[in-house]
Amino acid sequence: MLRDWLYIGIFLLISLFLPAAAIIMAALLSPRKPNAMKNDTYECGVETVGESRVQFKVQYYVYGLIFLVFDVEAVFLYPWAVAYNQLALYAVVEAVIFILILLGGLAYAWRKKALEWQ
Amino acid sequence: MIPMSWYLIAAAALFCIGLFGVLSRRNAVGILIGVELMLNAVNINLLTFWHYQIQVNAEPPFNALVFTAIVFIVAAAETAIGLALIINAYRQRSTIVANDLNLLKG
Amino acid sequence: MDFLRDPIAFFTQWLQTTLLGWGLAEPAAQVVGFAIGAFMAATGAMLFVTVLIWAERKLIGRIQDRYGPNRVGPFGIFQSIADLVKIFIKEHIDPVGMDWLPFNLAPVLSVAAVLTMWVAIPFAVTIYGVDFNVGLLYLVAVGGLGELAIIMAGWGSNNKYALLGAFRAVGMFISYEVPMVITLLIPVMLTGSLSMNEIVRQQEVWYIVVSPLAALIFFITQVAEVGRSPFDLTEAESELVSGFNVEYSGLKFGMFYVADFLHAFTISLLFSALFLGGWRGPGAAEIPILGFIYFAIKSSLVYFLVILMRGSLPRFRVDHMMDFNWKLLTPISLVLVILTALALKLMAGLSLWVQIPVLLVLNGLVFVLAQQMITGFFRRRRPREVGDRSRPVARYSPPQSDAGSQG
Amino acid sequence: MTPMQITFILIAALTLVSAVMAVTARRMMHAALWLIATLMGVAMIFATLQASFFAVVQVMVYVGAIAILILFAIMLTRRSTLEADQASLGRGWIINALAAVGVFAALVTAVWAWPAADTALTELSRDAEQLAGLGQIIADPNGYAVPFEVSSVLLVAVLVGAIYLAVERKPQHGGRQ
Repeated sequence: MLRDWLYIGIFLLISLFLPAAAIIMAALLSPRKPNAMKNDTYECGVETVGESRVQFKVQYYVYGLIFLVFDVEAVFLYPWAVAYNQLALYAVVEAVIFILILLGGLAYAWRKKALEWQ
Repeated sequence: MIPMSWYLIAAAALFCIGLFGVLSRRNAVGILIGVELMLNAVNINLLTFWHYQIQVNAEPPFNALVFTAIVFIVAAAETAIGLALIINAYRQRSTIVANDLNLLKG
Repeated sequence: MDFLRDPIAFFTQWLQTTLLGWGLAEPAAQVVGFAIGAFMAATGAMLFVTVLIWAERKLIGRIQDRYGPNRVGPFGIFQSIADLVKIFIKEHIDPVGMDWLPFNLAPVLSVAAVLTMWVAIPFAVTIYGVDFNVGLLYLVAVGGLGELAIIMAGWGSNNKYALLGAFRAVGMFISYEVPMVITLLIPVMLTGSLSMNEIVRQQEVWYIVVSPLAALIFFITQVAEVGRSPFDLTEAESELVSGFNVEYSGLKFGMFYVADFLHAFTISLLFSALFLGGWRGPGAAEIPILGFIYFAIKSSLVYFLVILMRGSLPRFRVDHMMDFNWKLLTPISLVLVILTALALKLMAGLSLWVQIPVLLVLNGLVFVLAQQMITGFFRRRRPREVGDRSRPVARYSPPQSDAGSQG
Repeated sequence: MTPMQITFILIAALTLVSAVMAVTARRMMHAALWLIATLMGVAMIFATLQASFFAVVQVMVYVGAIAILILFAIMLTRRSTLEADQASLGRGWIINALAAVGVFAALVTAVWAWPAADTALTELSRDAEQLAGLGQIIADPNGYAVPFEVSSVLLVAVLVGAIYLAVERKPQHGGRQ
């Protein structure tokens, strides 16, 4: 158990190290002649207009919200799915009710046109 | 191996950092971040005691796992509603500095 | 002979004995051995990308009636290596007002998020990184870290287009994660475990046969997770110039490229492990290297399909893409999980030859339902033409009167 | 000091330092990114406790969903965040810090006063986590079936409430006010 996590930690460190090392090496090898024109932010060839960190529409938040709710629900269905073969029918029916409540939430979001990209 | 007290102290420290954030942040999103930290500290404690329970009693205590799961669900709910409130308040008052949101103050 | 049957195990054995011979303690020798293996696997994976890029360019070239790369080496096979050298010595430009840490961490993280997935994929009966009891969820969770890299890139660049592209990309990725997480319940239900090795081991019948619709939904969501065409809105050149990575140059840009191609191949690995029986095949359990070859062939076929899709399908419009996910894939996958769970439980004692046809019929029913939903959707949404038919330029759909206005 | 303990100290240090940064960073975006680092650290702490399922769920739900949602919300409320940049902490922050330290001291004394807190946590067997058992108990009416059904209702209620709050309602009959 702990060994699995140790291995994953090692793998994570290596997979962080490799691209970082490659980038650092490339940065050492590559030329470096910055000038103001080159470093300016790209905006289709024209001068940058206004604040670049712009305001966003609320639709992103709504998708994120629905995603969060479904993700949390689905994650806690996984132990149920693992135990599936040992469960009786009523336990399966309970999970089905669980999913149906979720579908109700989706239907509400659909009716309120929250799923619409505006 | 690692003594249990280390986990408990780390969790306490995380909790207090979160508490500090909740008390002194001016930005409402910052306050929510503090709450998240506090909830995480609680989860560390729950899982530490779960581990301890397995070690002491042979049978696995599912209560701790279920409680952790419920903390996750509550955290998700709290974030979603909290941020929705913040967005709504921002739209109406165009500020999310907590002290300025004093409509209900007499 | 032993070496031919299972080169990895042979190599591990040899490494162990060598390390123990140097006077390392047993656990330390194992850890060092694993680290060396991991290092080689990760390097190999990153270099493998050059082959992937070449293969994809060649295939896309053929699809579009071109030759593809054909100058450097036979069949242009060294083209990617030439590109690699070129990108390696290009200048790194730091845009004005960038946020140093997120900007530089993003390319590293995006590669790492894909590479770390490889540790939990079983390549053959003895060739795997870690046999992990929550392997499947681990893969989903780590795959999600790529979104973080994208946000960091978009934020760090201090560029409107990068930020817009990043948020559009993340909005899409998180949306398509929902049906993916839901459909993955079906293989877990059939196996009764979250371990990838266990899932492969238990697939006496490939899960694509048991639940073809789940396989289809998983495939679509995975293609979306990679951001391949038809889901390549994140880098829509005409709208967002190139998405979250506009401001990157040199190898930092190259790393996003590597992550993209490696991810595309990793989803093929995942798909063939979860639905095509992984390394299973005649004789694979005894001779691991044979299993590895089966797995490679299956994954290459899936990867070929991904490229074929990229070459033949046009790009989704952003609202259609979201509608497709939230109004079709998500409800369909929920219904599919409900039906599969109930049907399997009701047929608990019966033999496989009864269960599979029934499941297939259920899958077919859900598929027909999905098709009805699509046709219904397009019937409601038919745009009304303005002006006469000889100039079908101006089309618009009236905002309110959706129903009944089929001009 | 065993290697295990050193690893734990490193992980805890990473977690706590990024937590401090998360509550003090001036820019909200930075605070959120530090929050993500903290959450990853907490996932690693779960891993050292051998709660694999929750370590993975932490990455999936907290980092993959909750943190992303916070980032979205920060982008949506950009202008106000810019104003709040000047002073991220309120006036009485020293008092608050003292209060937090006081609570911490109280908690630490409580931990130290408890003799069992010194128990060393050993490595568990591979199947100690028993996901299947967890799955059975959350579907068992005598176990936790009701809390889980209620939690599903709670989440749907959250969905409804948050959509009601967040979605912009079109002004009716010629606008508001």
